[in-house]
Amino acid sequence: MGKRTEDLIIIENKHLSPEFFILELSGKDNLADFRPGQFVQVRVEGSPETFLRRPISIYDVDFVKNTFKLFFQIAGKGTSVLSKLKAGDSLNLIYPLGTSFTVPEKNEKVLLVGGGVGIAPLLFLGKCMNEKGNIPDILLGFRNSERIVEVDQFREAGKVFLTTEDGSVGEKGFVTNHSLLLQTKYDKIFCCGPESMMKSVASYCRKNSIFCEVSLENLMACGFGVCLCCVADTVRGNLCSCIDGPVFNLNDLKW
Amino acid sequence: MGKRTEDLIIIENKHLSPEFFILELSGKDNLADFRPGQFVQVRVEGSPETFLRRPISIYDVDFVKNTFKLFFQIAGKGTSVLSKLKAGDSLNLIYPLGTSFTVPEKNEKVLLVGGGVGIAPLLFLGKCMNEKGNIPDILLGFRNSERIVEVDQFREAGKVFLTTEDGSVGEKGFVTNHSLLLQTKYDKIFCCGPESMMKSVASYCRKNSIFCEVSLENLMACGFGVCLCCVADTVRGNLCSCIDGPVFNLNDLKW
Amino acid sequence: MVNLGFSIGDLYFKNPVLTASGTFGNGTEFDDFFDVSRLGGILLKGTTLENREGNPYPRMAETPSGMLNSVGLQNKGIDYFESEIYPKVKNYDTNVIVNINGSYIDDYVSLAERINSLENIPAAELNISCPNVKMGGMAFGTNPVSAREVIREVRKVYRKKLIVKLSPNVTSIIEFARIAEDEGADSVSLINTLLGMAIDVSKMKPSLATITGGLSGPAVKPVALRMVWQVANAVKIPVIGMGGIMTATDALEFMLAGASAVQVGTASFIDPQASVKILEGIENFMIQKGITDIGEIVGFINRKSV
Amino acid sequence: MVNLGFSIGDLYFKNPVLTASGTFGNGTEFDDFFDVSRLGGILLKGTTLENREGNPYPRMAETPSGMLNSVGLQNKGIDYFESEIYPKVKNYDTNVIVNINGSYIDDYVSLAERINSLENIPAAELNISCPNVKMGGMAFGTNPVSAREVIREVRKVYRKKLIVKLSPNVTSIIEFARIAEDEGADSVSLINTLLGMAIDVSKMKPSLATITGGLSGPAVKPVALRMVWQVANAVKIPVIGMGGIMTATDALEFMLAGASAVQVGTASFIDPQASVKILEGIENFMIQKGITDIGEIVGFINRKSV
Ligand SMILES: Cc1cc2nc3c(=O)[nH]c(=O)nc-3n(C[C@H](O)[C@H](O)[C@H](O)COP(=O)(O)OP(=O)(O)OC[C@H]3O[C@@H](n4cnc5c(N)ncnc54)[C@H](O)[C@@H]3O)c2cc1C
Ligand SMILES: Cc1cc2nc3c(=O)[nH]c(=O)nc-3n(C[C@H](O)[C@H](O)[C@H](O)COP(=O)(O)OP(=O)(O)OC[C@H]3O[C@@H](n4cnc5c(N)ncnc54)[C@H](O)[C@@H]3O)c2cc1C
Ligand SMILES: Cc1cc2nc3c(=O)[nH]c(=O)nc-3n(C[C@H](O)[C@H](O)[C@H](O)COP(=O)(O)O)c2cc1C
Ligand SMILES: Cc1cc2nc3c(=O)[nH]c(=O)nc-3n(C[C@H](O)[C@H](O)[C@H](O)COP(=O)(O)O)c2cc1C
Ligand code: FES
Ligand code: FES
Repeated sequence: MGKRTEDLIIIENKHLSPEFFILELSGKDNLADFRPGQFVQVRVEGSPETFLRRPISIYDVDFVKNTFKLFFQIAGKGTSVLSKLKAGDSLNLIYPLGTSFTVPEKNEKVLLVGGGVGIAPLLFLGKCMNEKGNIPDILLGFRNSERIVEVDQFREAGKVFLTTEDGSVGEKGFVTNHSLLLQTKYDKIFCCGPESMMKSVASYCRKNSIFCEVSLENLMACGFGVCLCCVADTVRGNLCSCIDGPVFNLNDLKW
Repeated sequence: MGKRTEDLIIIENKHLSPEFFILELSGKDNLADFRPGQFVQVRVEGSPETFLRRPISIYDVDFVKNTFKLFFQIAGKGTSVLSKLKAGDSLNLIYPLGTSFTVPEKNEKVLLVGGGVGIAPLLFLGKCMNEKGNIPDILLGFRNSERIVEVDQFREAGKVFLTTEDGSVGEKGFVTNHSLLLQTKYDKIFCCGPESMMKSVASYCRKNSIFCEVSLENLMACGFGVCLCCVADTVRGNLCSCIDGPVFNLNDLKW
Repeated sequence: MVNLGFSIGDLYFKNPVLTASGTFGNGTEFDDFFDVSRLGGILLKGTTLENREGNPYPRMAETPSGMLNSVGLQNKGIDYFESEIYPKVKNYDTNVIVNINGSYIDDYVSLAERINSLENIPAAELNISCPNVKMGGMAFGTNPVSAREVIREVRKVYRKKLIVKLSPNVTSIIEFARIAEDEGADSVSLINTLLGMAIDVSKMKPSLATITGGLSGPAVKPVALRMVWQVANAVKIPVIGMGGIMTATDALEFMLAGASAVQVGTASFIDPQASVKILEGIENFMIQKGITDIGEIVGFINRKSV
Repeated sequence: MVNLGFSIGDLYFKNPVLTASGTFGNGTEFDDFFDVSRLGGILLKGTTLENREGNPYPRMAETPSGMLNSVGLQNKGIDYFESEIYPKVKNYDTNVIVNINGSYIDDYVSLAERINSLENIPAAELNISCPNVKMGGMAFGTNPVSAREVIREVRKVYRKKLIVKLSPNVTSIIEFARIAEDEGADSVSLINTLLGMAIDVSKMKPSLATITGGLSGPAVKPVALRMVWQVANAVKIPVIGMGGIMTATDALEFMLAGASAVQVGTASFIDPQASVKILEGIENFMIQKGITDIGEIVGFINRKSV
């Protein structure tokens, strides 16, 4: 189908917490071309402060109902306007955008690592793995117990382990300190979250020669490769994180 | 009380037609200082196209319930956003602003002339006259029968005569052609509407030496006399239509 | 408590939030809305020697995140100012500053002399950047030779604090800031409005009677901020920044870039209390960040290797 | 049917809606969204002789009704352009124009020679106004002497249509437009971005790695429109207007002010179909107003006593 821009109807805007929301959208065309790790560019109407679109990952896709979900956190004006949308409202999107995770084969030992709202692109990845018969381990890090969301959804896709910075649930500390990484030797790690988290996962993977893909959240103006604002510094020079990413193989990044 | 800026709660947003609306607002302080002809400056939230406030006349005041109404027409982005507000929403206003009509005494023969949405400031004037025991004639002009609104409200304040440009209701043609003006000799005429209408009423009054006050709708930035953008060309030089107006005596204008 | 004060030479301002000339009337229009004396200073509307009617209506057009005006220095002249306005504003417990304008150098000089003798006016802002007058105004502020001349002549007669208000409609605003400093100005303020234009497409004619006008509001903020940053790194006298400041965050951008103080302009049209809210916001920011002296913020990005 | 065509010399454009360099990639990125050949022309992203990596990230900041960028002419150089991009774009049924850039005059000249020999590139836009490069770019476009020199030298070797893209960061853009006309440019395009800046107050540091960047989007429209109006009244060659055009109404403002054509820039980021929607909107406006030839609109406000 290729990239397209469309007004989609909101089926539900689920308030998980004062900060976290899930928007479910009714697809227009077939969504068969959606890949895990890809994102959409959302037009935020009614806000003088949001001139540009806002990039949000594809969280979950229901190919039968032909719907998909966006999982987001209020970060500023744009996401705050999104949080107030209601079922029946429409949302203008450009989609699907960007590269996707390389979905692992059945017998690879895989860990998905997500931090905060960075867990977003991993659920769809997990589900795509399940279809190939692979059940990943999933390590999710949150600031504290109040910020833990959507864990049940992830449990459907794999075996979930938790960390919180304050130790209120799961192991205490950052994801890279989790005992899992000492116990298990993974073939592949897929990661999305705050940059500091991704960088420490990356250095763990480098040290242990583990295949690793990360999803960057660089600032974007267009989202489809024409403004060159979203570049990541890679071994092949500056590459756009909206078309050559957001998913990059660690080997390509100068981390 | 003086000018103030406040968030007021909307009690009702009545859709009179696809174009015309009445917003009823709950007053915070006492509204006793409101005068007919005065206006409010409305902050339109949620619209990237409305940077400045929008001036709207005070349409009606209920001193008992401590509420007041704004009567408006969709003219562009700002008024279109206003048209979508709902009971319970809040609206930020600066008010009350501007000069007021000189409320006539009991035994003066008075005509109020309004055109289109320009009828707005005349209802409150009529009611203030009623309190002094004066029942004005009220001549209202509309484009066509579909645009006739609020006539019943005006009937409570005086004897209403109608014109439409297409003659579908009332007399055909512009207000200044109405037979009323041939039959009756008025002491005072108060007028608000499109500039062309006000100018022809003005020239009628000049010719017949009738006291006349008009309410101008000059473009405004501030609304309280500090930007000097809203000037009217008067015999005393450029005067601000937001503090020296919007109500001007015809003798002051260079029309 | 945090220290918000700053000085231009020996003139102390209790806080760095001032109002921009032409957007704050004579101050008195704001008495209904808040206690004007809480501000660091107020700049009264542009004053000329003689009475001026300004430009014809329409004088205003709304633009994306901004507005154009072509008021053209409408004011009743210095005589009226002395007899009617000065008595009302002289007792504000803040620095009351007059914005002075002219068509010829002599006008500026005569006006400066008049203002000089008004006891409770501790400073004057020399406006050589008004884009809305046929003579003088921006013509002075975009030509280095005449800019130098008018500042020099005014400096000769004006003995209080002289602030020179710079035009952004130039290739190098640094050049003009340096001229002001060279010629003994105590401070520079910037930016005045950017020369702009709008057309009413449905009527197929210009929105303003004068065709062009001055652009102000948030739209100009990035340009204003860049210029303030350039100037703050080029001169030693205090820089007063303005252009599109709506919130405390906006004001802090200017101060981080090197402005010792800010002026709030168009924002006051939308919220008459904008200036005092910005003041409160700056104070809150300092408390939150544990900054005790506003001086630590001024030019912060230029000191740190950021 | 309405006539939308216009010409630069003998180069015909089927309609006046072009895209702005650096905001339309190589055109091919838009193939998914609409038929690029419907436009009057497309301006490809800024090209240099050699491969360039551009400036470090972050390169973008959102501002009120606009954005700052500091991309800094990232591109793979002319060799790559010839071998990889040209084959893909040469068959678009529209005027495909290359935006040429350099650090030294020789770079511009060599590049112009290379572009000259590409059969399906009927015009080049000489960018002497990029604010985001350390050498060349805006330095040429803000200095009348070097502006004249680079245009003259390029004109000597470049035999197709030469469009000179002007910088708005000058005191008098008319001066530069006249220089371009004098030196034989076939057209001028304006405006490039205004030099601006933003600061992330919570992090207390500049939003862009390069501190300053170029401001584009609706925020700049009033300034752009004023400059286009000034230039259209000062030169005889066709003027291509741009700066903040989001809608057909915006585009019509520029044409009423005197632009023969427009370029759509930042708008394409927000709506990839913006340019073609603007084209449709212009057509509808003409039908509604009963205007049969787009030429009647161009400079309308300058002809009528309005
Ligand atoms: C490929 C990609 C996928 C993303 N997926 C998700 C997701 O699934 N769920 C989610 O909640 N968020 C996601 N983000 C981040 C999301 O785009 C930002 O939180 C959002 O743009 C903030 O907009 P705002 O108007 O609410 O905040 P603003 O007021 O604009 O800014 C608030 C904070 O967010 C940061 N921010 C602003 N714009 C961006 C941007 N374009 N990209 C990254 N950070 C930004 C700012 O630096 C600032 O610190 C993703 C970002 C990218 C690039
Ligand atoms: C003192 C005063 C009292 C008014 N009272 C009423 C009232 O009671 N009811 C009502 O419906 N309207 C009233 N108006 C007009 C009303 O202010 C405008 O219709 C409104 O501002 C248009 O805003 P918008 O965003 O919807 O339209 P825009 O998109 O801004 O503009 C649409 C059209 O409205 C005109 N317009 C825009 N701003 C103003 C302005 N500030 N003043 C006048 N015209 C403007 C424009 O020139 C344009 O032609 C009054 C105006 C004034 C000055
Ligand atoms: C309506 C209006 C009138 C102005 N009049 C003057 C003036 O008389 N003297 C002056 O120096 N600046 C004048 N200015 C410019 C402002 O003082 C200020 O420099 C400019 O508006 C930028 O700041 P802002 O974006 O915060 O408004 C005026 C601005 C506006 C909007
Ligand atoms: C991200 C970005 C990159 C740009 N790159 C170039 C460029 O390579 N060459 C050029 O001449 N102009 C470049 N420009 C300027 C635009 O072509 C245009 O002049 C400017 O953005 C104003 O138009 P707009 O407001 O419609 O975007 C760039 C603008 C942006 C936003
Ligand atoms: S966001 Fe524009 S190129 Fe990536
Ligand atoms: S609207 Fe500002 S002075 Fe009247």
